[in-house]
Amino acid sequence: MGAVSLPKSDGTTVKLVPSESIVDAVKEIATTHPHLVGITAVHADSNIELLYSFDNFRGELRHLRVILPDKQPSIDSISGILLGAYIYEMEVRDMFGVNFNGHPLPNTRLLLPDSYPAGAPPPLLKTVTMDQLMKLLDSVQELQPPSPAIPITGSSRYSAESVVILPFGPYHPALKEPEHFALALEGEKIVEARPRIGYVHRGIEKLAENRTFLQALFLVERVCGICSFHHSWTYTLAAEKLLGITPGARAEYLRTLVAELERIHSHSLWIGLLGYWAGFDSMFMWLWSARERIMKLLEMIAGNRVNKSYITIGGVRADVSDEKLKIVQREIEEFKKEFKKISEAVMSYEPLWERTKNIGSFTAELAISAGAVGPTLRGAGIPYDIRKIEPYGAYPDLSFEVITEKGGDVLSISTVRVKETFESIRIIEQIVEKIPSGNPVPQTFFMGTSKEGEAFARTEPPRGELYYYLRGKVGSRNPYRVKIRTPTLPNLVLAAEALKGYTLADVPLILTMIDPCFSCEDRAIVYVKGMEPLMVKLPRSVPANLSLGCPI
Amino acid sequence: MVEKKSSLRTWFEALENLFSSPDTLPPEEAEKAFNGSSRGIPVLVPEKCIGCSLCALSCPSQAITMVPGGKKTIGNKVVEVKNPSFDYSKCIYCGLCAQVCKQNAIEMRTDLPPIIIIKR
Amino acid sequence: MEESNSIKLIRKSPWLFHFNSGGCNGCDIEVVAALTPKYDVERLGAVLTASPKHADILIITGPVTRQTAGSLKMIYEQMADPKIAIAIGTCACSGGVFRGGYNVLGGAEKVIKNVICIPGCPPNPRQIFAALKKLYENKLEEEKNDGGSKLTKE
Amino acid sequence: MSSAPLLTSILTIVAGIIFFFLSFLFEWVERKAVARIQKRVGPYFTGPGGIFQPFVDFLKLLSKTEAISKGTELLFYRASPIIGVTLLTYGFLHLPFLSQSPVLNFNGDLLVIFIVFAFTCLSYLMAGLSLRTPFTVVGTGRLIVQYSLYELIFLSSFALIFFQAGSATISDIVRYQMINRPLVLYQPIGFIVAVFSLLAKLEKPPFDLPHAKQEVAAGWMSELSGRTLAYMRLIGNMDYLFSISLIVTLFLGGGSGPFASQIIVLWPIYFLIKALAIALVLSYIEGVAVRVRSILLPMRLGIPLTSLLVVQAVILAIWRMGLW
Repeated sequence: MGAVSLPKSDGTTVKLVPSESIVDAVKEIATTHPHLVGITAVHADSNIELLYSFDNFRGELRHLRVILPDKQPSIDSISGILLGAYIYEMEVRDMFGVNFNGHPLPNTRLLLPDSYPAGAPPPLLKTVTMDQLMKLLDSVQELQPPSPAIPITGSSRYSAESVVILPFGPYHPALKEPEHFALALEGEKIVEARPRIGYVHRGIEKLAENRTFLQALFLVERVCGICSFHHSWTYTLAAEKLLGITPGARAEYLRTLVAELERIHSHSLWIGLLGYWAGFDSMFMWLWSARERIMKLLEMIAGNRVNKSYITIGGVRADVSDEKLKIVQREIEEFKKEFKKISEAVMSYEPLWERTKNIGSFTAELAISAGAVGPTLRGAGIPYDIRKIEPYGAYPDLSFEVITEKGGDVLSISTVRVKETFESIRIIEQIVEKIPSGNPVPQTFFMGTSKEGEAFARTEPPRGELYYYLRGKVGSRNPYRVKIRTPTLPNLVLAAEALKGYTLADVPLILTMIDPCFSCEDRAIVYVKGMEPLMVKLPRSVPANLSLGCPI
Repeated sequence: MVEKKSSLRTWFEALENLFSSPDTLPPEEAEKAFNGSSRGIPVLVPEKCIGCSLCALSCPSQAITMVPGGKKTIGNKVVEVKNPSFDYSKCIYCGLCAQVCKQNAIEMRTDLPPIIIIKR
Repeated sequence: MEESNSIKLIRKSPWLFHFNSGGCNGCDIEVVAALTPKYDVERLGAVLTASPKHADILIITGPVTRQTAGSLKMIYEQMADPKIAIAIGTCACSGGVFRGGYNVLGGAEKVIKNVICIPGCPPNPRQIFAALKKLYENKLEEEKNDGGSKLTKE
Repeated sequence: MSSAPLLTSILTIVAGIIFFFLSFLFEWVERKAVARIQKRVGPYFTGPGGIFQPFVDFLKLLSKTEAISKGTELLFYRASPIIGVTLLTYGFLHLPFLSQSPVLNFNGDLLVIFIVFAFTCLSYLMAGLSLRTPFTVVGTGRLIVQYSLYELIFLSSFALIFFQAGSATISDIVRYQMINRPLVLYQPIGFIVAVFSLLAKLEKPPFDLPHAKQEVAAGWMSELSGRTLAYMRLIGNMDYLFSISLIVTLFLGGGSGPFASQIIVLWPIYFLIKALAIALVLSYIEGVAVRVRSILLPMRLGIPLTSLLVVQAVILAIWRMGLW
């Protein structure tokens, strides 16, 4: 057994479950711990270890571990119990070749490109090196547009004349990132939505295994540009747990400061984009203009506006002087005034209500089952916030509230984001007052080797719970396994379900209510559960590749 | 805060903006690629470099290669040194090289025009 | 880049089409930020178009992944001549930190010829504005700063 | 009398050229005003204050090569810009923007406007349907729905004018307004309805559904490029100027104003000022508009505006009855 146990300090327990009884074990655990945090797979010692992590919305984590042989691994699917699990299972299937019996989409590729050969070994197995993979993929690479997500053949469920298939993406003006949604429209109404993601899959998890701990920090920071600091912070938290390093108090405060500034910038960005998606460009411009203040502060503190590269293992890379903190205080006060004025104006604007109220409605049950996190889940009334239930950084010392809204639609989620922005402003005001003195910059950058063990860290980025799993091998400069579970992954399951029955005009709003960050998940191609193949007659004179493969 | 629906405030906000000066930076200021708080571009100060290649080892995006930098007198010995050469199309401008350099031989400069490379 | 009449006109009215070839979103939000009030590239006549057929300049952000390479080529081919490709961000220039990943082809020049690269991770909107302004004034060629020898000798 | 056809043709050419260049000026005004609402500057570097930007855009699109996809119905594709540009210019000649009497006129020429409106929309439809990809199909579908809604409203508001002025000849309506007062004072509701339905006609926010980029990319314009796109955008600009001029003519008494009858130069100046004022109002609405949800379009566009028009008609009828 190569399995090492999670550090006791996590307060977590790992239960070893035989692979045959996983469904029963999950059924039992799901009654008390309904939130599936993620399924982590590690390839070690010719075994594939699966770690199922559950939460009960109070931070009392429970883990189930299953050990499978790496030769034709196979296990029962748990997606019948928890809806969101199917996405995690597809990810594991793609990256490790584990077969999930009873999975709703048995033969669908998840995250790998269309050109990935069918018989090729899964990329994250330790037995496959990067060079071998590159050679293999270069030999089959053709510059062909990806194939359409909707198969044109199959059993027909719609009258052929009335349905138009509209490609939504991968390069669509509403989406800043590539993803493909094939929408079957009856008039303007959506009858089917088939998303296909994975355009931004960069293979970060494999890359991280080939970099040192410090270099991997810069790599995981670039998982997502908008919540980049949270990615690097979560990784650092996991690495510090693994390596047994504790940062100083001032460093914790500075990290929290940057994280909260990042939350404000991300939320005001999203609220502005809400206006853009609703066809209200002025709102977008107003909020982005206000947001520039925060970007200026981030640039002043960290030196860069977006990928801040501010954190390092054991502290932060630069101290923030008292004068700068004064500027932070002053600017945040100005921002508060400006943001209050604009957000109150636009959030009470009647035409905007019409676009957002009762659009993309979902219930709390669906959100839990899909595993939704962050403002999406809080918009349905569940106060799930990692900052509160599992405090990290300087959050234990700071007072703030977890915002929830009833309703579960685009409006309630936007309200949560607006209110959270004000909470973040409050947190920053407290940080500036309370920040302890000391040197937050570590003496040297961590360049050493790892210990044996594994660590698990969660934070609350603007989009919701982010979780990193880190495994170290003794004497190695590189992490043995980095697992990233981003908030967009489970939220997307929810958005795809919420899309049905609304009109084309609502698609941008519903898809983006979760604040999707496809570069974050970068691993998924999602097929909505239980969907059957469609056969739709296309309008005359439309070449098939133009109508589906090509966005425009 | 959003309990009351009212369109007046947005209408007023738009009207106010229509008749007030815009937020845009004047062109001569926006044209400067960096401002004082930007991190800047790594530039080598060859006199200080001793060719230890610590920067190249720590670079997260492997943008630094060590190239022969001529002869140099260190202490009282004349040695062949290698100097780092930055590939600016690979650099992620994180400033780690400047920070790990014990000799402070790498400067982060913010007074330079934007780097534009034309790849043919 | 031979100077024809329409190239001259493109510089004065650069319509952009934004293409994320697999990036992390950082460059994307900075490109969008360049459109917003503070930097406002519409001053140069640049607008974001919804269809590549309308666009003159293809803005590429992010490393080219295997899944997007085909689309990138196709979208560039769909644009009407003359056209310019601008790679924004280190990833689009060379692959950046993701260079060497199994699913990353590298920079945009692997798929498209004649790419103007603006490296940075991400380049801030000032840099984007400054580069577009240089393009507008046709000073891009003489003022191009390809780093390397020029910078180290100073 | 032998010089009359010559004079008319010279005037036609002059008016056509004015129309052509003015349409770019109005696009600039619109872009600047919307940018200001959004706290931006808008076009700035090309010409003083960026005033030549729309024209440079046009020239650029003209000079670009045109990529025509396979399967394009070339007849539709080629004919659509010709129909749009010629008919709009022809329609514009019927408006009294240079002096009190339009370049072209005949009895009942308000009907020309109907035809121009119908054919402008037809040219959009032809361009949209020349290549049927999903975006153009959905975009053109939305265009048809919108057209059927605003056309009725717009024309009904004309009917009220006809009802009051007692003539369907544009020069008679202008004369009526010069003798009495501008019609906006008699029919304020009708005026508001006409301005609002104008937004739908011009596909401006909140009624920009046919080419809402967040929903259907560039809508019916998705497949156009190069020259055809340049001309379709020109049609859009001309349509904008034409519709505004129409409102000025029908509701604001054309270029009439203080001293306009003595000093003949003042007429076009007043006309331009009034047109710019309307353009500013339209830009303001654009700036604060949130796009209407497509299924709510009849509820937002058809029903309220039609009922407002009915109210206006009833008021007008009562007033006229009382007067007679």
